Amino acid sequence: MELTFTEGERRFRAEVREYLLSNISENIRQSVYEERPLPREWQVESQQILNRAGYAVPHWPVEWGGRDWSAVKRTILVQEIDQNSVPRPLPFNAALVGPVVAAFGTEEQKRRFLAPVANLDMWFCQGFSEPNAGSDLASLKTSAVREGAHYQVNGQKIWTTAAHKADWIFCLVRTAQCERKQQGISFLLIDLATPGITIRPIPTIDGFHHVNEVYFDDVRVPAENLVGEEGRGWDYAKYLLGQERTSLGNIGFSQRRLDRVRALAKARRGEAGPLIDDPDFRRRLSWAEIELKALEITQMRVVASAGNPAGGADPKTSILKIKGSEILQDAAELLLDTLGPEALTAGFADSLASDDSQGLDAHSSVLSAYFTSRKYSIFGGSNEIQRNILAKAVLGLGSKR
Amino acid sequence: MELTFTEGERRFRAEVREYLLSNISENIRQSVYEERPLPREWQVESQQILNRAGYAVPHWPVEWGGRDWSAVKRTILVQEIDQNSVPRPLPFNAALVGPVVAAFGTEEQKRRFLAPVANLDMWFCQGFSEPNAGSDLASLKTSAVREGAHYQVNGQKIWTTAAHKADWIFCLVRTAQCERKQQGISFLLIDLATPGITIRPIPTIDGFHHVNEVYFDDVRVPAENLVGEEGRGWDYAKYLLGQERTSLGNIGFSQRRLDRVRALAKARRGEAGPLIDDPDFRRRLSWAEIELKALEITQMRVVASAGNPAGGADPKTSILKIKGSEILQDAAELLLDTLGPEALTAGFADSLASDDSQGLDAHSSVLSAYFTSRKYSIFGGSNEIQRNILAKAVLGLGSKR
Amino acid sequence: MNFDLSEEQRMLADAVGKLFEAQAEDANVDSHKLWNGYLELGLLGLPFAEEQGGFGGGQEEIMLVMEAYGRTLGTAPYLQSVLMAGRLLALVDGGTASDALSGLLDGSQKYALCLFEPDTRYRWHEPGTKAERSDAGWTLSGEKRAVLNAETDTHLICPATTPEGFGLFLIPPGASGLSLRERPTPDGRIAADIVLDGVEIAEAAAIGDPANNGALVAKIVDGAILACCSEAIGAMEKLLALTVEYLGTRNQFGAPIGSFQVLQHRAADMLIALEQTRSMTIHAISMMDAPPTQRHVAVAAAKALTNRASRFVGSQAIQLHGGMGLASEYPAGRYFQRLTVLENMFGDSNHHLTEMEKGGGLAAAL
Amino acid sequence: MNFDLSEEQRMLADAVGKLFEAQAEDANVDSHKLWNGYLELGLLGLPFAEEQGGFGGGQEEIMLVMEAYGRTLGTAPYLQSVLMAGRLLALVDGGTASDALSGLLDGSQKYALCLFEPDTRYRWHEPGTKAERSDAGWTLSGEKRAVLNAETDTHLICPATTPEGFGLFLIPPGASGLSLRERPTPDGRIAADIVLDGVEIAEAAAIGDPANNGALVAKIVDGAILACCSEAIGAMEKLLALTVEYLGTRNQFGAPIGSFQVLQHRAADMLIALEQTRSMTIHAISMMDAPPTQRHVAVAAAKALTNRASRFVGSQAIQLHGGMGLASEYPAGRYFQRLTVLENMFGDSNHHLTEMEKGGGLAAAL
Repeated sequence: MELTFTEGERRFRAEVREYLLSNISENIRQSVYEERPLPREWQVESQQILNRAGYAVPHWPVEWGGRDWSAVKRTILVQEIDQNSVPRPLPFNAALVGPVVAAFGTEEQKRRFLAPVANLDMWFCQGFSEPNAGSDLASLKTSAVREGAHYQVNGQKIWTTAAHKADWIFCLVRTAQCERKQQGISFLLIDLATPGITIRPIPTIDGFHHVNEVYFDDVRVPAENLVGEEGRGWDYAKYLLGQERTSLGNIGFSQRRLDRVRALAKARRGEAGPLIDDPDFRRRLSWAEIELKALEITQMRVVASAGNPAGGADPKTSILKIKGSEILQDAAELLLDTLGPEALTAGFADSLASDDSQGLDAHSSVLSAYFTSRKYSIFGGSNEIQRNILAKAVLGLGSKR
Repeated sequence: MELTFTEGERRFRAEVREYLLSNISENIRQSVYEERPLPREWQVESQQILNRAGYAVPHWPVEWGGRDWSAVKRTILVQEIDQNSVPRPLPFNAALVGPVVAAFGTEEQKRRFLAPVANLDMWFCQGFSEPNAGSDLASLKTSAVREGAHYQVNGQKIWTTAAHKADWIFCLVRTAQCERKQQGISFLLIDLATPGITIRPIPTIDGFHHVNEVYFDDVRVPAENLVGEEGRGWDYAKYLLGQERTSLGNIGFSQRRLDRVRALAKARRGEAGPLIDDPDFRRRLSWAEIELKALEITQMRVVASAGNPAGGADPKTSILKIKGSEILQDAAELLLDTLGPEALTAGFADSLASDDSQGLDAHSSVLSAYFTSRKYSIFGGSNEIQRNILAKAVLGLGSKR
Repeated sequence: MNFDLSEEQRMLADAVGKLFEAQAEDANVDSHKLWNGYLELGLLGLPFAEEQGGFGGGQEEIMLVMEAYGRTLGTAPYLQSVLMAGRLLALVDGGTASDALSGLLDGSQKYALCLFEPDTRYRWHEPGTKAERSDAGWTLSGEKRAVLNAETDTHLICPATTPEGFGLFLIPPGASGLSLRERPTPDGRIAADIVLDGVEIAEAAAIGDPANNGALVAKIVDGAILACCSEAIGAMEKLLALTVEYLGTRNQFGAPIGSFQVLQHRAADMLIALEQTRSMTIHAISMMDAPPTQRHVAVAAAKALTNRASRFVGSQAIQLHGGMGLASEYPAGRYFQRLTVLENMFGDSNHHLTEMEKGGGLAAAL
Repeated sequence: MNFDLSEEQRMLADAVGKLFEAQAEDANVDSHKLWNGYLELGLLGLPFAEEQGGFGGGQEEIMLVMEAYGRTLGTAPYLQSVLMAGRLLALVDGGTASDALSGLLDGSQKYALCLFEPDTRYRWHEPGTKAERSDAGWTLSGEKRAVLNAETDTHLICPATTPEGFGLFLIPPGASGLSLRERPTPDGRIAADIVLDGVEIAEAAAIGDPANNGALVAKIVDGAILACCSEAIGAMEKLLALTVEYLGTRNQFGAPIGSFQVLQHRAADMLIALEQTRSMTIHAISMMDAPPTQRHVAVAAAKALTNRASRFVGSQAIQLHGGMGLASEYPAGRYFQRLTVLENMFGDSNHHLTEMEKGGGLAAAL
């Protein structure tokens, strides 16, 4: 057992922090700290700075820009990125499409996509969810019919984050009707500039515009954009689940949010004196601090055993998802509760305004953060699904519902 | 709407309180307040005092000792009994066997049983649960085979409260094997002095002896002890569910327990100063006070519409069961937490000791109350079953599990 | 005790429900048309005594109106203008107040009571805003925060500290030195932050008795808190119904998701929270004529429970709706937003529990 | 970071697990036989330095022992005698202490540290018990409460206030003026309330340095708290396993109750609580050599979380067992009783959160 960080791990953390604080500009970090929407160019600028130091895609194969760092180090890296209010490398690029192309793509695809994806010269979004396939993803219906050198794509994707900022979309599409719904699914890369694609914003209750519906109407996609084998898309999607687990607990993000809670609660008045000294508020904050510190160690316990070549997804990752989302939500409630009556006039965004920062003041985004935080227990496998996994895969309880 | 008690209801409450405080002896009330085990003779003495004033079985038909009081008045009565630390009329007599005999028994049975049951001259216990039929009561197996003028009873009952103090037991027994398990069940009264009955104590984690296993080995029961028709026992048991709902929320009991929490917390030290002023403790107490006051009104809302002849069980009674048990459990936690380190040496009973009060001091029973309070969310239809009822019967959600 | 509606109450509830539903479905409704509907149905006069031109409704009738308002996500300034400013005007004596009340009753004027100030959180009792005597009457200086429904044409009632005590001042729209910054609230209404930079008003604009105003405002606020509780109850009722409907129609893994026991129990817990909130609010309503401390303790307890229920019911409705709950176009999210605003109004749970504890707790107040 | 056991640790855990299970299943075990098993396996010397006659184990090894102790509901006075009294004796200098430690190491004597007093709740820092100099040495007067495992043959270490500060006094069994009232604890062990009515002891019975004793006891107590956390983790682990087994075998309504989703999720939540507790305890163990405030904050946080998890896991295990959970004859209830006692030891959640907040919270301590 080695229950503390090694000297090397501590040094690595200091190096990362030093690099981030010296290279990522203050206005970007302030915006992330205040949870305001990030202009596209700031996301790109930031990821390119990270990429220069090997921080954007360290978990990729070394020949495509990855670093041979331990999972513990990669966990430290993502925690430092989050905690220091640096925009995370775009997950659709770094955590999703990149690893799939690197693992299953052709050499040509790797050469074409991996470097620009790592450097965010090419912005991908994710086309998995469909209107009638939420947690039951495999029942997706968007079809891709092979016609010569092309696929003809028809259907609809939903909840597509940042489709309106993206250049490309990677999709799970149905290329065959099979007995099991998990079969006949393929993994396709589609240039969003292709005719027949319509992107419609879905305004969300946080007042911002993050997600979209994406419609495909006889969209012609070159067959060379198929990743891996036709019909094996479900396997590739599942492959991703067993991949990067270093950020599942959202440790650094929660730490940053609690830092902000503490800063606001010191500056603002409670029932008597500063809010930070209010016994009820302080107590809720203490529980959040405890659960977060515990989850930080749980995160480390998951990744420190991940190097193990037996591999496969550790079912304890469900704990990271569940607790990680609950802590983010608790922190969002604390954040909201710092505002008191002024929450009413902190202002609220109009998701259809074109301006990214939408003229909001520093506190406006507190309300948005509160509302949007509900999503963490819904997307990426709801907390109910995660508890099913724990009950069945870890505890071995019966499989009826 | 008449959201406050009427003048008549207020007067009734005052009369009841005055009678209880003047007639029930201080040592009995102190023992109930401290949640210590009650000697049999005190229970009998107390019920006879209640019965004299019509307080033991007011919901029974008037000709058998009932009073024609509104459900609101009866709710006030039971609340005052509980809050003033008076032993409740034995529920097996007053709320269970009495109403069934009164509704379905022969005239002979009514004459033989009702008066002594009301006056606790005859102590009944309840033989419903069996080892393999918990929440799924209808799968019971204890058999009663008709042989001439007798039934021959064989089988086992479990969790039989106070069987070791009782004179009689009323049982659900299987008199026929039918397609539906709810059919072929009969309601039988059995004298516990009959040969072939063995009572074995089940020590419980509160350290007291309340419950028992009751074994029937070729027990001969006169056929005249069958209540109602053979095979309709399940209907009679269900009839009871729709009956007296005035005490389901355990309002007066929780009030009494919170009174004791407040008294102990005023007298004992917290982190700094009296425990009652400790912000965390006070806050938990406040929530319990709020939930209890709300439940008191919920209880009144349920009974004030119960006079309605349409009748039948109000599914909102499940709310009374759920919240009533949760508040009792919260109050038990608060009670335990008043003791601090001394909880360890408050003493703990030996359930097999013959002495009822078992030499315990006033605080010993705090621990017992804490442990035993877990039962309120288990017995009489667990809180999980109650939530199923709310989801299905009230909200109309699908019937799969 | 009797919790059934009287015949008159049933008729009121029906009429109000129909009006509010029609207004909610009317794509062309504007604030004038909204308010006119309220006027025509007699809602503007509902809580006032007949001798003041009203219809003598009590807190029970207000409960019915506000539940319907919550169910339909009403946006008219009923709480601010009628239940707060209006009832305050009806309680204070004097010509200015009764003239103002007439303007409210005939639908020509709207009012708002400005309670909160920067950095005093929910404690409105000692206004930092100061009123000093001037040649013309009074000069007011200070800031007010988060005044719901305060727009440029709204008449304001501003508490301010005077040498005599707790002053109340009527400020007409557009007074010089007055500036309003209107902001969208998260539930799609308007609230304003207000700066009073040496606002000059006439002598007669001071209403009420500085020795007594604080107690009157306290009573008005307690009534307004209960109105918010009723609104939240209406909103939760509708949101629970939407959720149950969604659970019954949304299919996943080959079955309606409402057949999953965990989701069934979640809905059951939402129902329990709703019914407990309803009961506690009924209790507080029954205490509105009790002595101030007991009244306030009961009201604070009701708001604390309503807040907790609102957060639970709101967030769990979103959870059970999945992604749909997050889309502004689907109603669930709008109810969650409304419940969040209601939670915030007049104080969070911590504030109200603190108030309740200062008053000796619920047990002592009975 | 690395959370895998070393080869030596794995061997220790195996040996301890086998011993404790054998002892738990042995119907004829008495306290002498129990303690002898500990002695023979080397557990009495485990946490002491080799030069003191020990085996140099650290808090990690203690974690392994106490988890096994919790899994098997151990009853031997290991925490009191070895981890508290023994480690305190090892920390203070002087012949008396080292003689006492020898008696402990060879199994001939048992010890108990008497921390709590009437009406000071969990705050042991300023003993109300007084020690005054006498001709023969010292006279002690005061009361101690709830001393686990203190029996008539136990040697007591009593904190007492002296003119010089925080005194520590070794009191032999049967000292005149000493009375013990043994009481059964809810988990079937013994604890005593103690009266010191002018107990006369020799000069040499005063151990340690009054200026430093408080800090040493604080460190000992923090270590003991973590031992309790580890014991609770072991107990929760076993109780969860019993519950999952019960859910898989108990049938109701024609199916194992473990197929009901609500019960599945409850078990999942118990698992989450257990794993989070394990993580927090690991963190606190890693802070045992940090400066006292940081160490204490981490330990307090671990105990608060362990307490909350213990109450949740314990009560839900009973719920999922139904009636069986309430029967003393079935093991689930006994684990619930043990967890309840562990929750109480050294302070409830409120106490430990208060300690954590006084120390500036977890964020500050990092």
